[in-house]
Amino acid sequence: MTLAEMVALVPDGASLALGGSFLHRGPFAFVRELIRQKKRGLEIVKQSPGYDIDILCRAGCVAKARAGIVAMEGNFGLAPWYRRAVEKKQIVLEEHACMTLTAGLRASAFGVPFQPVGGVHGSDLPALNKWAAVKDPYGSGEDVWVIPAIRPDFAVIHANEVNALGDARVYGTFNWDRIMTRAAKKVFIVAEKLESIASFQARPELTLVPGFMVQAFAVVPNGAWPGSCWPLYEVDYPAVEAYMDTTGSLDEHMAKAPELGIEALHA
Amino acid sequence: MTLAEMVALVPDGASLALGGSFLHRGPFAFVRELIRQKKRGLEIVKQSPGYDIDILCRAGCVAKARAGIVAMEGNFGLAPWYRRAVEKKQIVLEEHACMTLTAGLRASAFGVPFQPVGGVHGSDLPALNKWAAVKDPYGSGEDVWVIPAIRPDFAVIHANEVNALGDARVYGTFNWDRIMTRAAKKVFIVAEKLESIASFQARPELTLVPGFMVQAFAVVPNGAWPGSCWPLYEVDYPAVEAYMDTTGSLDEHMAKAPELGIEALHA
Amino acid sequence: MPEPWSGFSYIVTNLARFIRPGEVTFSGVNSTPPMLACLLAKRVYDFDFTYINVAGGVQPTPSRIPISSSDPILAEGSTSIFANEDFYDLCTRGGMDLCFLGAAQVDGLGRTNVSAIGDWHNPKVRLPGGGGGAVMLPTARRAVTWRTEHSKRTLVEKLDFVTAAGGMHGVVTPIAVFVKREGRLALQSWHPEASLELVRVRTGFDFDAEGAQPTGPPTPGEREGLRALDSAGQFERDARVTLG
Amino acid sequence: MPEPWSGFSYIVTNLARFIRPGEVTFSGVNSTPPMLACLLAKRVYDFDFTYINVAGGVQPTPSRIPISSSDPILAEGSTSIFANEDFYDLCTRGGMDLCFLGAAQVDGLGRTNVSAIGDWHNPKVRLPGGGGGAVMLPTARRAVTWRTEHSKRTLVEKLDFVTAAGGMHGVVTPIAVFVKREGRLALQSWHPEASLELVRVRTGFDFDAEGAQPTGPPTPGEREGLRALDSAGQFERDARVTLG
Repeated sequence: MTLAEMVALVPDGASLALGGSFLHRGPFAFVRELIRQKKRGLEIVKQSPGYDIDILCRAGCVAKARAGIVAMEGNFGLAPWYRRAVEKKQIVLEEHACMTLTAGLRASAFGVPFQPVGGVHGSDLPALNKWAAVKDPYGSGEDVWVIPAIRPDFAVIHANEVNALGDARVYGTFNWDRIMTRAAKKVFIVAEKLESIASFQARPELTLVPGFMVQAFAVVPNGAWPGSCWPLYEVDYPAVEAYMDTTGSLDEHMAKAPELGIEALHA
Repeated sequence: MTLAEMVALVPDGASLALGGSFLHRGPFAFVRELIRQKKRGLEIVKQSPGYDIDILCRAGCVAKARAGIVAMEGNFGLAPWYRRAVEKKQIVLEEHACMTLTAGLRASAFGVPFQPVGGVHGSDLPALNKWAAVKDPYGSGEDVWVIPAIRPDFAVIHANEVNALGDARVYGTFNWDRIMTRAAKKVFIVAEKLESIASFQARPELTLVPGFMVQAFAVVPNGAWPGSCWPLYEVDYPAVEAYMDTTGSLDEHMAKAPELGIEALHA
Repeated sequence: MPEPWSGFSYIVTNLARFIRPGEVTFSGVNSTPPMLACLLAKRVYDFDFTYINVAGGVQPTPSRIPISSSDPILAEGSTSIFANEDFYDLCTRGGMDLCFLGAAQVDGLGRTNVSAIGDWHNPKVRLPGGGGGAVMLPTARRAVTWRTEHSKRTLVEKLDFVTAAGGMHGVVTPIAVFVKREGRLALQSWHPEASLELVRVRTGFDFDAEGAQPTGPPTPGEREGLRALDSAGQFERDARVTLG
Repeated sequence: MPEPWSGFSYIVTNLARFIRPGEVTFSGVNSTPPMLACLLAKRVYDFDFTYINVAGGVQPTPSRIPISSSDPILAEGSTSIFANEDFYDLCTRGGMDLCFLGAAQVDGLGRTNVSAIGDWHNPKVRLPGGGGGAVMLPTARRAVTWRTEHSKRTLVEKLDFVTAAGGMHGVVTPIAVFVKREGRLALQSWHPEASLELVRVRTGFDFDAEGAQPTGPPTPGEREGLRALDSAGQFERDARVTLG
């Protein structure tokens, strides 16, 4: 499947859990294709989005963000277009701690309506989000915050390798990707490389997402640009800096995307 | 550390979560050393124990079992000494479904006092165990069974490979071992083989238990005998059959244990 | 005269017939008949389905058939290890289409007892326990069980203990196949060498038999497939099934 | 006259001094000063501790120091990948000894605001959000934060929003080190080129200064260690810290 065909399966208003963290191993080629296809009203679910949510806000694709911490990171500070979208109330923010968002995903993955989470006591977040506390029914006297299930329509993961069955592997940290793939209704994989089935059979313990859970995959080398994909490439800092330059245009940035070459090959 | 030194760290009355499942990759050399050291009053926590709990009951080491399904498996049927111990009330059984036991372990691993679990409705197990149901505070109307935290004193895992830092790897399924190592207060590793640190650095994604969580490890080749350790060896069915023969003695069986040769090397 | 159909073959074949195209189907511990049923369906039927098992296998291609249905060889050839927490979570969140679960007693509602014969606190026989049952039976889309003995001891009016509720979609014995209809087990078919009367006499609960008929005989593919899986006849011997 | 001690070096060095032998110590996203502090302590101090980080690294030996404190290079040399769910669960179950967490505003109780300046619903500035804070600050055994600006805007009497409570064990600024004493932040020491008066004037909350004194100067090892980690001075420039 091409990236464009995969993105075409996403309706306006869909809820998307995006893998990776900040500038690292995010499904950024997928995100840019959402922009090219002019998706609207998206809900973005991610513990630590940055470039992805910023560029989607810049292009006007987002209705809601459910996130724990949002920044460009590296030495770039805040995510400017995201920040403006929140301040101007162009998008709704559901502010989480990273682990409360994960608790919501765990509830979906575990098939239960809510998930207890440690900590949170004393924070203003529960009042903001109308979270409930449950008294431990086993008599410890402890009140525990419980988070309602969060079930994204799609989890989109940028993986190092995929095979023809859709099995996906990630090298280095998989961030929050595992729980996203278990919580979402459907799973999309964008991978750097198509690997043989035999190589997965040789070391099945490395497979993060089994193919039977994967609805579609696309192979997009350098698809995490301008972020990193360990161990293949690092963050392209000049490209991020150019993206951040408010005198530049989004089109200029989009025109440099590596997936353009790939998609041309398919055409 | 030798196996004997590791087992010497276990006090009478300790709660032990044992890895593997039925006749596969159980920490059986460790279990036999518990018998040699005449431990008493142990609590065994395992979703699917078999040979391990049976031989511990046969030797009189067990006070309590918290388990989901207990059998020798293979073609051997029930675990006879365990069955007798329950029927004669020599041990206390806390009967679980495998996933309710896991929910209790998850509660400990997640640092919360209880964990919701899917299903269980209509079963007599909640009444038996005095489990509580919690109404979904988010208005679905659903009642959910919640399991109190289960925090074993030790998780004991039979691994394929360990390194000098205590990092452990398992090939094939890791069964319930991961959650056990996160739920227990201390972690012991018994491994088939000492591997180099460099080999773990080359593929850190394969590490199931990071060494900083491991209190002690011992290298015991064939330590899962008479069970299997994939891909190194299979179940020794004649040995299990001889163990099951009520005309044979426990000493005869214990005398065949492969760890005896290893410990002799250390002596 | 048709070739006789052993109770063992009847069980495995009819378990396999519950498997549907494209579905996620699971076999667990202590479950040689469903393990063989899944492997049989893979060999014989002209459709694909996702076979996962308790050894972490996903579409495995085991080089031999293990005695233990949880043997790690059942993950051989798999491209991933889908371990215990993963397949249970898949089930509780609604992603398990067909789950094979063991039982000692089954009642007319398709509930099971795998805990104890007699009072739980003073058991005549302490049984293995339900394993996945209490969680999987209510949450799998369909669950199917089997008994190697068809009697009023195994198919009972009243369970000694309810290990798992939620209701089996199907039950296979050496002489009959039941399916759930309006919340109760109903007879779907009986072994062609048995009879409706025999099933009634041997079953502890009342059941509807409307539309029931003799079970379709094994196809040549089913017969040959099972023979290939159990070439030495060990599974048949171990199962100790008799038509009674 | 002693060599001047830059605010940036003061922050990193004093963060490092919170690290204790044998403990599990964590640095996260958006956290270059603690990342440098952990790497500095590893280089310079004569004790071992377990450094884990948000890139899944456990005792890593990165071949270079990344600009991003969540860069996967921070897992280089690691013998395991201890990913996000794992380190959060470790924290909530009580296994995280020292956790470095970011903050925009800190109050006298050591609570933090990383959410918004002004009303949350009508923010003057929408901030990044707390990341791990609300869960880690109350559950880590000790948590420590830093601010590159020491002012009444950052060390406040009243937070605009309580992102995380539970109370920082320590706070490091370019001119001061606070530690928690009886539930409130107390001044432990001030930058030797600053003064107690300056710290008072610039701090929005009241604090106890009993026993406070000038911070001990950087050791030659600390100076050289940090110079080696930031040989091009990029981290110092990026941090834009001034003694003010």
